[in-house]
Amino acid sequence: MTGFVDAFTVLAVGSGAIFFLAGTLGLLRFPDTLSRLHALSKADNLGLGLIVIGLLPHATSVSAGLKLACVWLLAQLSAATASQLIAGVARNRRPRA
Amino acid sequence: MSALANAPFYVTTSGGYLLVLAIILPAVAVLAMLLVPPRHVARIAFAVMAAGLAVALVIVAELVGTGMALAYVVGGWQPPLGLALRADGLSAAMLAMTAVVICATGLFARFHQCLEPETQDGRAATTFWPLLMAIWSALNAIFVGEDLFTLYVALELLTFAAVPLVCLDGRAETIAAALRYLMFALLGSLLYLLGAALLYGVFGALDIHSLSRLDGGAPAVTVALGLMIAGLLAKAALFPLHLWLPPAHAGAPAAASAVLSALVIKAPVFLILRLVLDVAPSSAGPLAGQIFIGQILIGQILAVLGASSILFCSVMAFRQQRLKLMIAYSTVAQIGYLFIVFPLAAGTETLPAWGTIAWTGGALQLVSHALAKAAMFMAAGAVAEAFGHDRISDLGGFGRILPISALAFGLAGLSLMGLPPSGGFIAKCLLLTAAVTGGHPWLAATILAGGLLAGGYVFRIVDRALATPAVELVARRPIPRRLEAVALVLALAAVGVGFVPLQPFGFLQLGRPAVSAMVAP
Amino acid sequence: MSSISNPATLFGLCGAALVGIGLFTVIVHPGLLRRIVGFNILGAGIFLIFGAVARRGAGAGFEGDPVPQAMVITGIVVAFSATALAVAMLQRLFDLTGRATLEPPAPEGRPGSET
Amino acid sequence: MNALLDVVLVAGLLALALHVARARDDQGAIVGFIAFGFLLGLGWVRLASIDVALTEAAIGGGVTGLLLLRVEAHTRDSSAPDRTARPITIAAAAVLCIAVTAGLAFVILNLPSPPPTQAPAAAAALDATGLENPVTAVLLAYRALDTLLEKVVLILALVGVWSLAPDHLWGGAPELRPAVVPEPLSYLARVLPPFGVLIAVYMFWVGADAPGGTFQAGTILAAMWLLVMLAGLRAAPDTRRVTLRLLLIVGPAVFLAVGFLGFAMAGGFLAYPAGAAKPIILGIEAALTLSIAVTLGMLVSGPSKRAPTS
Amino acid sequence: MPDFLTGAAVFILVVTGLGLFRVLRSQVAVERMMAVQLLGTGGAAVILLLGTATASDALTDVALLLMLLSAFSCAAFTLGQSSSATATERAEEKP
Repeated sequence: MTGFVDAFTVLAVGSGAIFFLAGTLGLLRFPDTLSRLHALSKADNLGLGLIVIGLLPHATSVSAGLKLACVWLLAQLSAATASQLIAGVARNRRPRA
Repeated sequence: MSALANAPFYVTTSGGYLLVLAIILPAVAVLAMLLVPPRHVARIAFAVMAAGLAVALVIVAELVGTGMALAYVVGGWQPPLGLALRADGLSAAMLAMTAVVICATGLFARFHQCLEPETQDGRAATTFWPLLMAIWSALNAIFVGEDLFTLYVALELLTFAAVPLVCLDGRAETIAAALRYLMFALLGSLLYLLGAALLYGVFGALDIHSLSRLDGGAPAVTVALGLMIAGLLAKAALFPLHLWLPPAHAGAPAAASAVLSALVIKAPVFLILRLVLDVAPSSAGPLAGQIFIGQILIGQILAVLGASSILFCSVMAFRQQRLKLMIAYSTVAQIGYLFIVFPLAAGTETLPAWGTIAWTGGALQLVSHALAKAAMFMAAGAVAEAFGHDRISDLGGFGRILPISALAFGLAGLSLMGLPPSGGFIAKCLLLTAAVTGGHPWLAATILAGGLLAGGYVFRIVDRALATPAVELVARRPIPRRLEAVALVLALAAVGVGFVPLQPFGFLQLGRPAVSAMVAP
Repeated sequence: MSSISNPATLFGLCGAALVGIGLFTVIVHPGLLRRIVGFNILGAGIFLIFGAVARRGAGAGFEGDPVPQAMVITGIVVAFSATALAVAMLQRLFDLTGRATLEPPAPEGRPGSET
Repeated sequence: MNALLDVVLVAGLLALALHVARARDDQGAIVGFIAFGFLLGLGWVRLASIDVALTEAAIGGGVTGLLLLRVEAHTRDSSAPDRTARPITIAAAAVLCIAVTAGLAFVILNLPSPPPTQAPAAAAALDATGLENPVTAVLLAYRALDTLLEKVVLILALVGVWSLAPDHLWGGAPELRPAVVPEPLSYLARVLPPFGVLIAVYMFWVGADAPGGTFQAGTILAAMWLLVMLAGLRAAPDTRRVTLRLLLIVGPAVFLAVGFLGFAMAGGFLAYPAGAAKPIILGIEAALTLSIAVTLGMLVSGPSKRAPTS
Repeated sequence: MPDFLTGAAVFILVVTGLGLFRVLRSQVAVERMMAVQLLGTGGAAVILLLGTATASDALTDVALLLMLLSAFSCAAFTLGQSSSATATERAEEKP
């Protein structure tokens, strides 16, 4: 049983880490602000989500698991609004720059 | 460690709660002032000033009565885990002096505010009071605090109260001066905190008693003390870190200048004194007989800086065109005297620092300068209020219109010059004697030269006051006598300090190990 | 001589370096805002040194000495108050004069400086 | 593996600090500083000071960032050109700073071993307080006087900030709302605060026994209040309003009142009666949390920008 | 297991750090604010991993706080942007 859970965690956390790498690569390679923003917020959030899922079986209590889920929920919320805010500013700025 | 595990050093004494009141009463006033309408703020201030003055006097009486230091262990938690407050003779003298100057400043500020009834409930007038009370609370905490971190918080409280006072009038120049002051003060407190961090790392305690008994780790202690003293010097405006002081003290409203120059600047000096005497490993430590080389070095450096302050800033004061700037430069010069005390009061095996005449001289200089400088700034405030400016060249004959202020200025000047009868005379006389007998001729020469220069800049003003100008000087508005009287009372008090006997003063040694006990191996 | 690989020592040294960087910014940088940020870096370095001391003092079932940890929390509060006051003063200075430095305005028309 | 993590963290911290010191424009420096605050939070986790990590993340990464970004936006077009220091000054400053760092490093490498610590004393006294978080015990029992003075410092800083208002606006309200509020911001200001309040209450509640406590909770509440004011959902209150003033001082006032009650009930100032220490401390903390939230919020908002309504 | 989790944390920290420096060196002001978003998410991931690796529950609270405040800082930043943009627009309209 533990072996199965551990394998699951390794898989989920590992692929989460890959998504973080992908987000950074996108940030380094993509040409313009908006696509960089897109790469970053999508990939990093997926990465965080996978890590949370991978860590859930290790939660010591229900409340600890709930808090983990809350972290991810907050990340969703913050990423969505933050990227919209940034995108909004970027659009306003573009004609000037 | 076994010595520490025995009977605790800090035991709450009978009047110990008074120390708590001295810190907390003004803090209560700050909170209350936020709640009441502006017109009642000054009333709270006066109620607390009366109570605080009484507390300070009772502390002094208690100390004289019992002949022992007052102590209070807060919440019953023994240091070094908990916090203690302690007042020895020097602390009690500081508490009393602070209470007197604060109360006088409060009266002066109130009389001054009454001149302009329309702004009496306005921003500057109302904000002044909580800031004054916070300064009082912070100063009392610095004088009786025994834990270096409590002292840090108190230093910051002092900064945050003093800086807004500087720019209370809201002009761009004063805000720039206040910002520069804030930068120096913050740098000073952070360096102090850094030193405290190192001391905690070495000793695992921050109360002064534990630190004074522990020895070892001397290089670390030197680094820590060096940082702390450097930080405090920036706050004390010793040459060459004095650049922020003249614009800040000269730009502040008169009552604020009096408090800043007389009291606020003394807090870091007092802390340096405690660090050098009590924390730096010295002859009083377990290694009796071996005087710590660092203490002598620190003393020499401080004395050189102090002497430079005296000479350079006295000359600068003489060259100023504006009265308040002149007084502010004079503050830096007079602070210099407090730093030449360090090599002079370096104790020996048989005579601890607090038994020397230089120690008494330094303490008297602290007190008499506070009284005299507050009086001078108030007199200058009255002059500026009467004529609408403080350009020295255009003040010819102001003594005819404001005789009381001119008299207060002259009497306060006696103390700065070191002429009898005045507290400054006794102080400088003791320092001079200590310098001559202790084999420091260059310090003796500095003291004499500083006195002459002070005579120069004080007589320049007195001469203006008595001059007969070509164009009759006309007061912009009449100045009530009571406003001038406050300055005169303080100046007279500075003169009165001059009547203490010319010898090591017993009160200042209260709460310190007895002189004779130190002879034992 | 304690080992550098010990996290307490490593972060302590990091704190020492931060103090240096913060101090340099505070002394050298002409802009007031940057100086205020420099003060915060300097403060962070000092707090890290406290943290290293606290970590070393682990014992009695605690992972660190709680006394310096509490001091850091108090210190952070005080540092924040200082930042807020400095920022408000800077903003007021800018509103009144249009500059954000303590340098006097450009030395134009100062008598005698032309020659 | 842990050592590698520490090295990466320290390298990141130093690089960010250098970026802050050398960035060309202030905005870049401030963003670097906010990132620095987040990373420092991680550092505190590695130093096993979770209480400090929470405080640092909340203050360094959050509220200080807003404070600095607002003033940067306000003063961006400052007219005076930045005069750089003379090379000799720079060289002298560099030598001084390197000397300080070297001195500190020397002391840190030579700290005594075994290290002196108050941890055993703090643990031994913990029973008397009924608390389980030793940091909370230090802040509110062993060294409560420091904490009390620190609260006065906060309030005094606010008095100082308020005193910077122009005379005719004194007593009025500060202004945080920008001319145009972007739509996502007002969405965020509606959705985030419930989360924030929940987390703050939780943080306060666990603070007695686990990392967290009054200051962290108060900071989160302040951040949420600021967000609401930024989005213009609620206007900032007049600084002379009595309710605001009451909230400001309720925490320190309760603290002081308990301190004085100690004279009568427990034999000394700020002493807690045996057995009842924990509920009393929780009461003080609740009041302090409110006061801290209001004080921090008003500190960030700055001096009043509108004339008082009367 | 703890070693794997810590290793993953180091990896994410390094990757996030790389992105951070790219963003901070950017000439475009807006891109810099991604730094906060980046470090908020990355930092939360690192802390969660460390918390599970060392079995300390309290670390989840730090991650929660970090996420909450990264959203907050981001809002603050964009606000500074838009307010100054509108301020200059207004200044241009005036004459």
